[in-house]
Amino acid sequence: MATATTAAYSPADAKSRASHRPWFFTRPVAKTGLVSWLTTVDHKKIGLLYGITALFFFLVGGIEALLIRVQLAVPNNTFISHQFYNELFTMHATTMIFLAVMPLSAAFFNYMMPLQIGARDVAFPRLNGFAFWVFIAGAIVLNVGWFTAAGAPDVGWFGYAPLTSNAYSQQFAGDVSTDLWIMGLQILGVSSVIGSLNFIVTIINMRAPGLTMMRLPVFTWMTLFTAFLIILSFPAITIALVELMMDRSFGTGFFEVAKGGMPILWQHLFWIFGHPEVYILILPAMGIVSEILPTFSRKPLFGYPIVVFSGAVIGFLGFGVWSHHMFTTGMGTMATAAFSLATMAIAVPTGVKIFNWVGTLWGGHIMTRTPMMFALGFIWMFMMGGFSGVMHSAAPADAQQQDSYFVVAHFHYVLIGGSIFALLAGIHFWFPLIFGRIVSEFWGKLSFWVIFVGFNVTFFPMHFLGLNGMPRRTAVYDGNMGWNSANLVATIGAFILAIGIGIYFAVMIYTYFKGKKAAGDVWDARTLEWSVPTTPPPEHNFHVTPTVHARDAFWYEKTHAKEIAAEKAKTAAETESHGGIHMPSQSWFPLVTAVGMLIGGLFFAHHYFPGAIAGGVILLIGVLGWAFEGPGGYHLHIHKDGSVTGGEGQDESAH
Amino acid sequence: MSAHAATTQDHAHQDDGKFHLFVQIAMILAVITGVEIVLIYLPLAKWFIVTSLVLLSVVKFLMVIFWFMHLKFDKAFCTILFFIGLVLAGGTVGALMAIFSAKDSVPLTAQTIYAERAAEAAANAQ
Amino acid sequence: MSAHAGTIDHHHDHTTTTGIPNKKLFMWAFLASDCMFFGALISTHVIYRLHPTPDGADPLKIFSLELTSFSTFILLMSSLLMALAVGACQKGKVEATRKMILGTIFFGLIFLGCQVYEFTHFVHLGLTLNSDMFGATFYTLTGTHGVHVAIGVLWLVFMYIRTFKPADVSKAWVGRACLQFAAFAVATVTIMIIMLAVTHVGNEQGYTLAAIGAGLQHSLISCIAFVASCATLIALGRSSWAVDFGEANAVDVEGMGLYWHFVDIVWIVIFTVVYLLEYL
Amino acid sequence: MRFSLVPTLRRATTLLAVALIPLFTAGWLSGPQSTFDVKGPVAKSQLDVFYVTVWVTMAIFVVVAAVLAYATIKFKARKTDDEHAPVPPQGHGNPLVELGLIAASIAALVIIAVPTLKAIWYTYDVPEEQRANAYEVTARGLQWWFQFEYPSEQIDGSGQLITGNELVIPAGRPVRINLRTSDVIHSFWVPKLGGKVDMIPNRGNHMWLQADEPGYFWGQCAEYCGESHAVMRFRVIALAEDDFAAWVENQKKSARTVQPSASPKAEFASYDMTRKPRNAPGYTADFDADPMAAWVNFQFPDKDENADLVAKGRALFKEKNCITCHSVRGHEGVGVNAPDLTHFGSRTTVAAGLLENSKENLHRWLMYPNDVKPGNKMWVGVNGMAGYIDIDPATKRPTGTRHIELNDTESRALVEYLHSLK
Ligand code: HEA
Ligand code: HEA
Ligand code: HEC
Ligand code: CUA
Ligand SMILES: [Cu+2]
Repeated sequence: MATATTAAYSPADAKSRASHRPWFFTRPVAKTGLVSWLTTVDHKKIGLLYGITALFFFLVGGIEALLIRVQLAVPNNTFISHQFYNELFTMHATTMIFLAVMPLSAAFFNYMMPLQIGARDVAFPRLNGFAFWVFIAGAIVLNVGWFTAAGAPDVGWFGYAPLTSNAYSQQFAGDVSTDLWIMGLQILGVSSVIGSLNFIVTIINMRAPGLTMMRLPVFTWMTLFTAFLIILSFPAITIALVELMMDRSFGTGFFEVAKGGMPILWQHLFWIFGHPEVYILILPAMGIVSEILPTFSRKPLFGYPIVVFSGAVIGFLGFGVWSHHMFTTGMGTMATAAFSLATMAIAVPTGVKIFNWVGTLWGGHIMTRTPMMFALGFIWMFMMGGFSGVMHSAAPADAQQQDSYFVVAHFHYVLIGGSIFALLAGIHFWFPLIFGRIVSEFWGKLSFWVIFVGFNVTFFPMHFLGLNGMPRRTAVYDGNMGWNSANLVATIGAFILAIGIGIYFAVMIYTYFKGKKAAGDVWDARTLEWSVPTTPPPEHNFHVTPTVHARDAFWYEKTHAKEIAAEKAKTAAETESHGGIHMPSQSWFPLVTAVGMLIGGLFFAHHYFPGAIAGGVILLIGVLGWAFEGPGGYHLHIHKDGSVTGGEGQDESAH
Repeated sequence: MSAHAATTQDHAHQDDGKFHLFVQIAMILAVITGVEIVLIYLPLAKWFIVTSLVLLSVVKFLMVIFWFMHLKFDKAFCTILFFIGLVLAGGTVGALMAIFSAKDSVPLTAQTIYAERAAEAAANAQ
Repeated sequence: MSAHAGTIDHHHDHTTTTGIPNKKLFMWAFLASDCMFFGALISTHVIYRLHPTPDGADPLKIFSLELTSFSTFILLMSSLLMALAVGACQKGKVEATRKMILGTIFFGLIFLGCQVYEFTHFVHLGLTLNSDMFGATFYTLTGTHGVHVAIGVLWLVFMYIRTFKPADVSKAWVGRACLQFAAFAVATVTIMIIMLAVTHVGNEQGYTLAAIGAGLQHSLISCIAFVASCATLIALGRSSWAVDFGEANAVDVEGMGLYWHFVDIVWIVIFTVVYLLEYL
Repeated sequence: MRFSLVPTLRRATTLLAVALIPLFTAGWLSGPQSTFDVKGPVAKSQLDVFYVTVWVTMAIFVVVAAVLAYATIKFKARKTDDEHAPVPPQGHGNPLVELGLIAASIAALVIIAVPTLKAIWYTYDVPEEQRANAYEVTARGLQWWFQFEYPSEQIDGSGQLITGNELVIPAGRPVRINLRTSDVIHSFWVPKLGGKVDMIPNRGNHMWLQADEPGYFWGQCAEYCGESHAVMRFRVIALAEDDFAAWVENQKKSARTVQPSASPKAEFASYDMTRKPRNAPGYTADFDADPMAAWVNFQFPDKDENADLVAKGRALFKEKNCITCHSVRGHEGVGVNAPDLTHFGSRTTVAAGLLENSKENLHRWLMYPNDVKPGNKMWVGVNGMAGYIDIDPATKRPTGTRHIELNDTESRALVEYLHSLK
């Protein structure tokens, strides 16, 4: 028997290995063009892909919302049918939550988080690409229903059983839409969990030297908490969906009363996921705002440790309040009381954040640039949304509000006034970094004010509608209920909002092509992402891995330029002596694997099992290819003059 | 590097002992399983058996994660990471149990069973 | 990393901030997530046990504690072998790693075999996925666990084949490695079939030599396949080559091990909650 | 001079807001389903809790918003010079301030929590001391209408009293409502009397409410329950004790029978029978002005009742298979899958609270139910009973043929018959 040895790698060896690789293990090398995007493992490119897809779906969800608003503009409207209306609000919510806000947050996680921690990429670059392509697969599966006879899913975004059962999901057979909804969410869950595991490992393990946890930028902290919320909450909905799928496909009765099932169980499993989900939507936003406020106040974040800690508390408490969505399900006094109190408790850590943001402004030199305007708008609007949340948390009051427009008002205040405002702020804030151009202040502020006004005109009246007894999810209402004027105002507001968003995107697109060039650190910012050598950042992010000496690391670098320069030179020499900057290789297999999932998912939803198996086989091939092609990698060398040499195929010493 | 070398040796030393350690743990696990199986047939109070079963399973659980899964020898962070999930899952399961044990949660289909059982019990008592 | 050519320190990875290897951290985070996954599944089962449906099956009339105890024991032992495989790999003992992996696969397959047997048996007794709520929650829970085991076995098989990857890159190896594994698999399955046949006849006619002979006769094809696969194993086992597998891969084996042990602890919970508690 | 947009816009919005809010809010909170115009103790206690939450959060909002606005304005860099002034002190926080604010938040929450807890227990079930006095009914949700059962009103030979879509209760007395459903989740919501509680399959929910005075109240299904959820409504009518007793007395009777006259009169349509567009409003201003008076009117037979038409309608009711789904106690109907029509003529609404029970509206409903309520079970069939259209049992899709077809005259007769069922 031969003794096993650890292979010693020598460049010559590697060369021969490469030449012996079968063609399908050839690593793609394109840096531009379609192939480069399809095979990319670069966190920045993936971030952009997420961002563009998310914005596309934001517009889709927005158009769905506008159709909803048109239908509700006047009483007894016949603009669209009940059925179509039901599909619209289901898909509007699903699209906005899973295909717009979550991936837009993921875009920032991908793009900014590695830069903020001084890393060259995430811990598992190929897995990162995979998460994106799986996300696309899920988005396709969810939306493909629009093009089928059955129509888009129409069960509401929380799909309460037994409306999702075979018997009720549609009056007539061929109800593939609910299966597509199940499959789409399931696939999106896979994407989110994989992406989040990657972020967790990256943040914990890939920090630049000296970057202790308590020096992490708040946005990175919030990324970490969001990732934890995702990996811990998605399993609940996965199980719920599996059980539902078993009911629909294999005749079990988890939620079927005829078989003794309890539909209420679905609600519990859904909201065990659903409530953490809303914090998944808001924590990244809070992170972004916590970056913008200090930058534009030219002051460090007030009470950094408490802001971070309160994020953790919000995340943790978020797992113990799910039944506040079920106050009207007759849970009994004890359970209702317990969840009522737990929900109120969340106001405390959230309040802490608000107070600290105000504290950050206090005594600063506030520059009211567009990102700052959106960030300030966020504080105002989110606070209002939070207060209506607290009104919900009082269970007896909620009995009158649940499933009324008061809830619709609450969650649009936190979702748009909260998440969307902050994400729009983030786009503005980081636009110069990502594209090297800066957005015009006039047009930026104009879009802000139109959005701000439009938003409030749309959603503030909804509080009154709800308190005046208008139930949500109603395609028509009668004219004698006292809801007419408020609805009309809301619809007008929605169009003002749409104009604002239109201006916003028009300006962005204009700036991308024609905007003023901006060099580097345009806002006099504080965190490491702004220390990249060029804007947009080079593929390897930093010529030299930064060493961190303080919170707000870049601010420190700027105030200690001399020492930092010396230190950088030393680190650079060290890196070069280790063979240069290590970069991951591109790969086709994430895409192949995700395509397998798409095909399998589509066929499974249509109950065509040979097709599902075929998809599974493609998936397996993808996984195997992925495993056997190995991580790959190549080295780059930075020269004194700032030029970069090396690249895939030019240097095979990496493994 | 020398500090690292020392720890490496430490670990190497432990590794040698681990074979026996692992075998012993496996044996303890097997024995506990045996005890559990016997336990359910013993004429003891129900609460006692349930508690013991739960405790014994917890012991098995902890032995596997701390020794087989190396948590005991690894950085504490791994333990924290895993326990975040474990504690939340445990809490959620517990909360669900509590909610579904409440009177208000008894499903209508089971209410008939309970009614039948109660009637039977009443009939037996007479 | 080539900088540390000497002994590899398995608990610290100097390329990461915490010293914990990325893959390991990934695995632990995944397992934390999986806790919630099984938490939700187990909750479903227990909730429906709390409020049984009318004319639902009586688990006591269906369960076979002997069988379940046996498979529980098997899974525990597989965990032991898995732990040993990780230990062996960390010391660079490829040969031992392979054996331990094979052993783990072997026990894993027995566990799966027991589960398949258990399921068919239960189906015969009238408990199916859609016969009643107990069937639905029971099969979904234990079936999901079974799928986890099956994925684990698949992973182990790939890892096993991976251990043959030769240092000499020009060598063709995948086919041989697969053949070796296939021989092992055939040997495992056939010996199980043979044993079943023998005990079957033995139970009916008493355990005499004649009975054993009859049993062997009943499974003639299996016997031949068994002998042939053993011969293949021996033949292939004689030739080996220097491999590109060793301490550097310990973290991969360890990650796999974490997964396997987790599946084991889930079973520990299932065994108590789903099976034992029914007997009270 | 540079046009400065920001302050201009801000001033404009403030002005707009100040001008508009009082203009609208008055009307915005006083509809038939207003949660502010409470008419019973349950709704009252819920409103009280709501007010507590409003005052507390408003107070916090005013304080936080004031500080926020002040900080923004005070520390704003007005000129580019300001921005490049030496950086402000890089302070990191103040633990005492933080702790103080946390304590204040907790205190605020306690103010909300105490009445919340009280109200949770109060609204859960009829208070102990009134339990003996409570009246019990069962409300059952179905796609997309409500059935009301009166377990304490037994009728010889046919079990408990059953009505549909209009729940009549005694005023001034707690009513305990058992909530059941026969298909998906619905929710029982009468905003003026109390918050909603869901009707969940396989779950024995209940709620209680009380109307302090006699009155006519709007209700609505408040949980999304499929295609026509939006038009699943109902009414609650609270009556003084003796009126209620009289009502029960009448309801327990079999359906009213009208004897055809010896000399048949000519048939004519006394109302407009042209097809109305989908979603067309189904109420009149007169009715809205005093619904309770309208309800009282509905209790008495029409003065110009056409006895012959009624008889013809009764025959058609059987002929057209209406009886397979509907019950008319004492007459032909035996169905259990649809609203009980025994005293349909005494109800103010058609199609689950959606349309006022006028002849036009009833005609519209009988002729074109799918225009009124898309996907309704009378149109597509329910529990194996064929509805207006035929469904292919294999594909479960409409075949395109009709099972029940009515023409204007037939419908007219049915209207007359149904309206005679007082
Ligand atoms: C971004 C998403 C997001 C966020 C952050 C929140 C935040 C909160 N939500 Fe919201 N919520 C949703 C999204 C969100 N919600 C959605 C989508 C739904 C509807 C789902 C559906 O049915 O479709 C919903 C529904 C919902 C309900 C159920 C309503 C019903 O259906 O009956 C409840 C009930 O308690 C609730 C409560 C809260 C509370 C207490 C908070 C708190 O976190 C808010 C805390 C913030 C503040 C309180 C403001 C700032 C604090 C201070 C200035 C400190 C001082 C304040 C006090 C001491 C009061 N929410
Ligand atoms: C992040 C989440 C999110 C976001 C951003 C939004 C954004 C909007 N939402 Fe939505 N909404 C939800 C999440 C969200 N919503 C959820 C969870 C529900 C519950 C669903 C359920 O009950 O199941 C809901 C439900 C919901 C309802 C209630 C439906 C009902 O219950 O019957 C309404 C009604 O007005 C509404 C309106 C709007 C409007 C007007 C916007 C606007 O802000 C949209 C703004 C965007 C645009 C207007 C796009 C602009 C587009 C252009 C400028 C391009 C124009 C180009 C062309 C025309 C080519 N939403
Ligand atoms: C397939 C069963 C079915 C048949 C047949 C049927 N109906 Fe109906 N009917 C229903 C259902 C179900 C409703 C409740 C619809 C809703 O509001 O969603 C209803 C409602 C009504 C109502 C309104 C009741 C109320 O309280 O609002 C009237 C009146 C009525 N039907 C009359 C008729 C007549 C007349 C016929 C025969 C021509 C008929 N129905 C045939 C099922 C049926
Ligand atoms: Cu019934 Cu909505
Ligand atoms: Cu919530």
